[in-house]
Amino acid sequence: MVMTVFVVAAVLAIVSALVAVSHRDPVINVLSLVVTFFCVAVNFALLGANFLAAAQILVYAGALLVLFLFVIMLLGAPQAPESGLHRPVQKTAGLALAAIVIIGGVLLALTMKVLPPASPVTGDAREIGKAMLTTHAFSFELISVLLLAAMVGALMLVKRKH
Amino acid sequence: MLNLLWLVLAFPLAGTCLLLAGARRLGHRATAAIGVGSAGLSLLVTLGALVSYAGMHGEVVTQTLYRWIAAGNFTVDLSLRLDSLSAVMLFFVTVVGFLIHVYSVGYMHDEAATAYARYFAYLNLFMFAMLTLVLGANLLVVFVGWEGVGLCSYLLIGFYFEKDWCAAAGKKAFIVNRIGDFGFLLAIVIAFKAFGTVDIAGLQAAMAADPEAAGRWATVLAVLLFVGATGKSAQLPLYVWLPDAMAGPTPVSALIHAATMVTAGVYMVARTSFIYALSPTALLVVAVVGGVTAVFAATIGLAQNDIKKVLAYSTVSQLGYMFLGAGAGAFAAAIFHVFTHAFFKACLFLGAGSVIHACGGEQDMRKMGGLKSHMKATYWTFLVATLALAGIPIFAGFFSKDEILAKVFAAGVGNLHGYGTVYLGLWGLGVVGAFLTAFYMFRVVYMTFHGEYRGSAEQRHHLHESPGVMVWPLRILAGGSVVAGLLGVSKAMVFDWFDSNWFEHLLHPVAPAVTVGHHVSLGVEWGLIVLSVGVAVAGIWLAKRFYFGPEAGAVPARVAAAWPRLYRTVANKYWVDEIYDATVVDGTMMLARGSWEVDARVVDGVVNGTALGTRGSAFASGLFDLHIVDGLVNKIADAYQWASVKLRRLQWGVVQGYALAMVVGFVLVLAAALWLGHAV
Amino acid sequence: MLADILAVLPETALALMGMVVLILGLAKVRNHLAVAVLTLGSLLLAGVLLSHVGRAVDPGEHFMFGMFVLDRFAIYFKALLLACSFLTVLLSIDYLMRHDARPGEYLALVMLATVGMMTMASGVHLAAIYVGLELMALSTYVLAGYFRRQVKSHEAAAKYFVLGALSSGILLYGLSLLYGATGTLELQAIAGRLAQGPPSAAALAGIGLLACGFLFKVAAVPFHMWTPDVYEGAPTPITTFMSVGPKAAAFAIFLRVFDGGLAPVAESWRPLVWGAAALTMVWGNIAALTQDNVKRMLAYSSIAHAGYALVGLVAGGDAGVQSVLLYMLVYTVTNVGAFGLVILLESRGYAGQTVQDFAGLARKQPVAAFGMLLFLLSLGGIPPTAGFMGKLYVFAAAIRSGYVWLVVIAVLMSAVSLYYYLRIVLQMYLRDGEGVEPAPMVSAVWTERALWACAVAVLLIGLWPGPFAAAAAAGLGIMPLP
Amino acid sequence: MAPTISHFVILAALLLGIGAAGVLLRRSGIAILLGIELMLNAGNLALVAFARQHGNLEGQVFVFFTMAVAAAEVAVGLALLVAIYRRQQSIDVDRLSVMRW
Amino acid sequence: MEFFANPLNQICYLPLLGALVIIFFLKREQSKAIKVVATVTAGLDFVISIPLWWRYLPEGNAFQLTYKASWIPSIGSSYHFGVDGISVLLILLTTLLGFIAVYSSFSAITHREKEYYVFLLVLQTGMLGVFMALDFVLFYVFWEVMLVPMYFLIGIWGGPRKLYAAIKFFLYTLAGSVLMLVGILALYFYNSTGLGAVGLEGLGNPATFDVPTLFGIAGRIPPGLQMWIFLAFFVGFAIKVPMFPFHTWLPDAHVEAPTAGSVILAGVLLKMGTYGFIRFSLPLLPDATQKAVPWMVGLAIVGIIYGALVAMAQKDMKKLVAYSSVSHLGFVMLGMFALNPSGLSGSVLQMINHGLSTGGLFLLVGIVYERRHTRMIADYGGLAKVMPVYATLFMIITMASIGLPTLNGFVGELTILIGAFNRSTWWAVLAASGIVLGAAYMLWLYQRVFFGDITHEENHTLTDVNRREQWTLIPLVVLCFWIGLYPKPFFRIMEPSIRRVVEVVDPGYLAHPRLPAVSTVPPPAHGR
Repeated sequence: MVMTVFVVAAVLAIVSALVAVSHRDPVINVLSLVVTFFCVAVNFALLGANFLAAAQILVYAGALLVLFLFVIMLLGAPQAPESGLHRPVQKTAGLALAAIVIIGGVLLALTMKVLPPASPVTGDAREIGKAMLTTHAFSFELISVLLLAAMVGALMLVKRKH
Repeated sequence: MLNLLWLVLAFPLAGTCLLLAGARRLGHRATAAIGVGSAGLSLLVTLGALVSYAGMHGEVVTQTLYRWIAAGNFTVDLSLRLDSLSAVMLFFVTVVGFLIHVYSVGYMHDEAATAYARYFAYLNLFMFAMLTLVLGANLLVVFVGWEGVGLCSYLLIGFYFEKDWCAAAGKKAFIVNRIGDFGFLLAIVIAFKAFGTVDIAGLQAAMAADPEAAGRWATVLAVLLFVGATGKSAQLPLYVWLPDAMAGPTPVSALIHAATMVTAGVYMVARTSFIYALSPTALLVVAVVGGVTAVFAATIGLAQNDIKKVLAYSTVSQLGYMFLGAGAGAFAAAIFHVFTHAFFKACLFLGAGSVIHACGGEQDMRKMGGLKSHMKATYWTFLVATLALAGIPIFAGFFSKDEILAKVFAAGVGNLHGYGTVYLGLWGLGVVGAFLTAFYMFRVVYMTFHGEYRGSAEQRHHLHESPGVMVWPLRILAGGSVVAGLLGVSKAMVFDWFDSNWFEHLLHPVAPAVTVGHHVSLGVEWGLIVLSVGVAVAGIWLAKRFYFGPEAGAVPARVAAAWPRLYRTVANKYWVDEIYDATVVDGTMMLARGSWEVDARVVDGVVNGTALGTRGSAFASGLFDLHIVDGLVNKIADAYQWASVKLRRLQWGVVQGYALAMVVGFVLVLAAALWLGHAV
Repeated sequence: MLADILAVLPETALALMGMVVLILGLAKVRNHLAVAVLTLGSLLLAGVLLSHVGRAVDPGEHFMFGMFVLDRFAIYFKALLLACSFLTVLLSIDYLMRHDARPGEYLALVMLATVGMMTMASGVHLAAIYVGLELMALSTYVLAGYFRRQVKSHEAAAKYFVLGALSSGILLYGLSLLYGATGTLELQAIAGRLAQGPPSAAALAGIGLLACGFLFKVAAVPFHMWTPDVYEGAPTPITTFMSVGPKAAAFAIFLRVFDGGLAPVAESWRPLVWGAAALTMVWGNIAALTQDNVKRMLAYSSIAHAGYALVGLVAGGDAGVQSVLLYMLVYTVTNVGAFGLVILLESRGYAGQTVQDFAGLARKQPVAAFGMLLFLLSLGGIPPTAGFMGKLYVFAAAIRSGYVWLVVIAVLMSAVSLYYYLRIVLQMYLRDGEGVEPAPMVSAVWTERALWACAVAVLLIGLWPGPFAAAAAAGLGIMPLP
Repeated sequence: MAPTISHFVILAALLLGIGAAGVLLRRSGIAILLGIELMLNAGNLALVAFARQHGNLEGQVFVFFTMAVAAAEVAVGLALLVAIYRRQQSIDVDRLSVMRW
Repeated sequence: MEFFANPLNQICYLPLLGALVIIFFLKREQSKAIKVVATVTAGLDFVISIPLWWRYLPEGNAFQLTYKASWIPSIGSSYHFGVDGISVLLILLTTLLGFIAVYSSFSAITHREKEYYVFLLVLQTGMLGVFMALDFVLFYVFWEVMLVPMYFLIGIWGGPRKLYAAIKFFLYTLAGSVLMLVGILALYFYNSTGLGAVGLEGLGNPATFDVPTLFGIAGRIPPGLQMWIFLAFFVGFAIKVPMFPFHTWLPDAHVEAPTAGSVILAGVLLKMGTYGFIRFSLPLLPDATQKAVPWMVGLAIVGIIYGALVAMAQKDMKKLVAYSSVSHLGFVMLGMFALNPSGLSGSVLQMINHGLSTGGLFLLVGIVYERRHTRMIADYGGLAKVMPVYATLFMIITMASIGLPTLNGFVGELTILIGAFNRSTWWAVLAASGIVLGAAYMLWLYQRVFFGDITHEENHTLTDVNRREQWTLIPLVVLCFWIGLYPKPFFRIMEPSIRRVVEVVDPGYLAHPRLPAVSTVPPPAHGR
């Protein structure tokens, strides 16, 4: 049962990921990416990281999707000028490298000790929250600064004139 | 008095300094006063020293001025040595030197003040150097004088430096000498290495103390020293500079290139006779070179028309005799000839000088003749000196030359070191040389003083006897040419009544002859004497036949016509100069240019390539291509440039290109990490 | 708890002051200078706090639940980083005035970036390090693109962003692999796990990717390609900042992670870094040889210098670490000086873009020319400048560890490097530049101050390296080691 | 049977590769951003998987941070895209090649 | 303060002080004042350096007048100054030539005077430091410091190809010295901690760069390591000397540099290479030195003959003199690697001689160059007529340079030959042949420049040397004669230091010197 869910999610994730990076229409890209994220969230759930699964859906499927679409609309949904023909080296090399990365990654994964999942840690909100406000409080605070910086930066970059 | 010996050197040196310093201000009189004065003073000191030396019976006086060099265990003192040998040299060097100073006062009088001063400065410097050479107590001090006289002859030959060939001659003299000195220097070094000293006395002692080592090193030392001697004393093959040296003022030729400097070689051989005595080979070499040179130079002398050139070649030939004698082990005889030769050859040169003076600088005998009537004194003195050189009895040359020939003959008959036949052959050469000498010298006399004057009209008007300041030295030297020989009359000539060869006795302690067991009988000796006089007379007669009377010069012309090639060869001195130029000089220059090319192209090239890198090479090839014709450099350099440009081209601006490179990097690093990890 | 707050006080203060500056900027405060001075002040404040806190807390202790240490190493680097930012701000003031840009966000971002770098310096937990790194990175992306009017500025930002994001993605994956292999992200624990046995493939892969991520930050070959473009395109003060600050911070984590957490498997990564170092030195120097654009040339030179510093990392051990610390200091003052002079010349109306623009500077601007000479010699490592001492220590450390050939490469390359440094000198002194004296656009008093500081430092370190070497030596060996 | 850790890691690797491919191949700035997001997500997935394996929370917490980071990056990236688009009416990264060599 | 109480510090930093005065208190326009300050400084420096002549006591310690202060304690490098017999002589040479260089530049340098004199003075500080430093780091610092001003001297005031020459000089020497640095470090770590990865155990002594201290371990360095260090040093020093294959920077630098530059370059800079060998390579690496002897001597002899030949082919006076330097320094190296007292003292003396004679020659060439702005030999001829005094001086210096007895060159060359001969006959023979060539090219030069008719109109109006020019040359001439006639004091000063070197590099030599070598081997096959 779990297996089937995993397989479905995985396959869906891969397919949609392929679409997300390959399709001409940015809107399609974004939407299929969301599908991928959703499937990843499913995987999180399967791994017992419930809170993360939720966060994934909220942050990615929610915030990022909106942000992307918003920008795409802002730029008038530009059709990416895909020809790629006039840079064959880039194309072949890129594909080759991607393949190598994948194969390498897979082989690497296979070398790992396939021990059955240890005592499933319940990554529910309480646990995570506690960890975040105690052990990782520092990083947590730092994240806030980071977000501030990102915000300011984004603002600065898009401001029309100063 | 003897402890004032250093004054002998001091006076000329002081004179030099004064003259150089004051070259701008001094007038002719002052210059002459200083120049001659310093020479005179050192003559006086010499005489005083000799007088007091005569008192002590031929032992060696050394005077150390100070410790000159002390490097590691190599120590040399600056010390002087007075023994009978150096005494003899000292005597005639100062005497002749002084006379020639005097003579120069008149001869050089037309020079500008500064040139005049420079001339006397150099002359004094020469005196200083020559006396250092003579008095040096160790090889190094001798070498100092040795080089010094070389320098002075260089300066004085090049005295008329406006004339290019004079300067060239000067350079030639110096460099040829330098080649000889190279041998001398090596000899010194070897001597030090082998015996730990360069002091003459010390060397002698050391060699006596260690015969084994002495035997091993003697030949090397002797030969190297002789190489030096050939350079200085103009022997084959290094004689070429001396004839050219005639470019200098005539008094200089007389002093340096006839009387004193050129005999330094002979002196040095005698000085180190104790080394030669140990090496038959070296002696043979000396004898052969001497003998061959004697005849070789004489033959060249036959066909020269420049009066000074003839004298020059006769000097070379006479020097040959001296070495012949030394080579036969008769060092005393050699020095004796040096002694006499100093007088008559100086006299000849000065006579020639006065002739040239009279003819307004003309040196070609074909444009002279009949001068006898115009310049009596010169003629008679010249004649006397000629007779002396030709070896006519009573005159100095006769005794000394005959002594040498006799000794060589003895060596031949006595089969010295088993080289008897060789020595006999050399003796034969000597006799032939005597004949030639007589011939070409009287050729000179007849062509110059007899017959009709062949010069231009207005030269004829200026013909005049030289002033007293020039004539008196001639007279004195002529006198010397007569009496000097009496010091060394061989026993045979006085029918063994008493041992009349005072000279040999004088030198025996310092330069003992290498004696032969066998003794030549009185009759044979007289036979030799008669023979040598005979050939001399024959030479004179032949000269008279050829160059005297109505059809003077006709016969030689016919001879020349008969054997043109032979004549040209002789007249052109066997083309030795040309050959040297073609081989040695050009060879060196080619080598030099070659290595310069190598330097500019290859050695530097590699550097430009590697060190400077890219722009360096562009930069270099911009500024430096004129030298780097070779492609090598540019190739290496371009390699750098190429690399740099390529590396930058990889930076082609497309961000995804960079990304690609990065990912490649990731993959590589990953692979490497895994591989290394498992290698660990 | 109090100790924790105390320990992070400098960062906190800086972050808060950053927000203040930001607000002032948004509030359209007319007096830009005041804002700038406030920034300087807050950087100083952070420094002062750092010195006091550093004395107050116990170097060995871990704060914030083991996220954060304040050992000498961290203090040294934080001081250095604060200095970088301080100098950058000094250089920026006149620049901003000239381009009448509002400094608020700009300065705020510089400060936030500094916060990020400082946390990198003292993070001992990969999560904290990663976040700090991202904070620094994001701020610099934006700063690189600060001048929207210049197309180059944007391009620089875009390139930097794309490649930076890529590398951070890889870095993240590496982290996760490492986590997978060891089950922890805390350096000391990682070291403990790795010490137990031969590293698993996952660990090795993680280490490799980690190395890639760091090498990217220090701009080492083959992850250097962003450098020339970004340095050229970014506003020069930011270029200066990027060439020293993030690089130093990156070296800080490089040392802490590799010589600390990954020390047990040093044998597996040292050769990697060896290769990277050699490649970086050769590539950087040779590529610079034919570079006419001064900023790009300096970019390549800074790549090469990363290579020299990596030599120190390869050498390892106390000597190695010390040499890197000293080298970073030397490199900072020198490089800031060099770039600062380019800025100064720009502000005095010289082009200062290509090498030829320096022609005859010695006649027109003797002092500036001499300063440039000083900094270039220091970059080339000619005594009696700081550069020589830095190199001396690095090479010494490497030879001590026996990496003689690496050092031979290094010294030869440093000789080669002199060629392109001298090209500028040659223009300044040996060529008589023609053309009239341009009139100074604006006063560059702040820039000059920064430059004087750097010049003095360069000479001081060069002539009297003792104290500085001692300071570097003080920042040793307290890193978490098993 | 239940999926093991390596299943998840394999999936992560695939996503990583696909994301990398997107970064390397697509010329539209947006696509590149998406690729990067994919790569980050791959990392996240791996982290969570390992967290499960090791039975501790560190991985999960870290994932939470990386999400934030990703979001921030997207924000900045998009802003940059907008700015560039304003300048040259295109988000084709190939046109960002003024500076080279 | 006692830092400046030490005479060495005074001598070393006085020029720097002068430079600073010029920089800060004088304007570009005040050329007169600048010259005065520069000359006074240099002159004063020479004056205060003279007392070294008697303040250094040959029979005293190895290094005297030392000043030692902590400098970089962390790596055991200290600020350590001190002199022995060899460096005393070189220091005196440096200060003298430094003064002459400044004094001779008045009319030669007309633009950018301020910078010029500043660089000249800084250069002098650098050179003096090299000869005084007894700490490797300190030595290296000075060694490189003096590259920079020289680079400018050549590059700014040089001839047409100055830029090329300057950069060539700089990179060439730098490349050499960085490798030397590697050698220094290897030595340093062998003494202390050893070289980790190459698995070389150190001696475990406290880490130090102090030269006298390191002398202590000279014998204990394994031959292999010695070879490598020697190699590293060799590259650094041989380039500076310059020895045969590494000499090509020299002609360019010499030819393009301004007169004063050439004087300093030939007079002092080249000596740094030879000084480096005798100060570091020999005493620190005896075994390697012994092994290297054949190679070094080979290069030296090639340099002697090759340099002479190339000189002969030159059309440019300065280039000719430059190549003659290659030849002369060949002699220096030959004497040095004879590794016996006579050879070494000869080579040290020859360093001084070369400084005097070649320095003089460059000055002389500079004099006519100022008047005619050409260095081509063909452009001259017959100068003896218009410039008699000049001709005389030139003659004396020429003779000094070709080693005429009673002049300095002879003493040096002879002593070197003695030393060389003591090792091998053929070295001496080949080297001596170089003397002949030397005479050839120098006299040929002299003849072409001074004799013959005046071929160029401009030369008719040449003025003879003026008072200032005379005074730049007279000291050199006097010294040439002094050394030629009474070199003993010089030998006396260097003797003990040289003995120390020999004791290390050829132990037991002094015990039973192979001299006089009435030994077993027949002459040709002799030598080792």
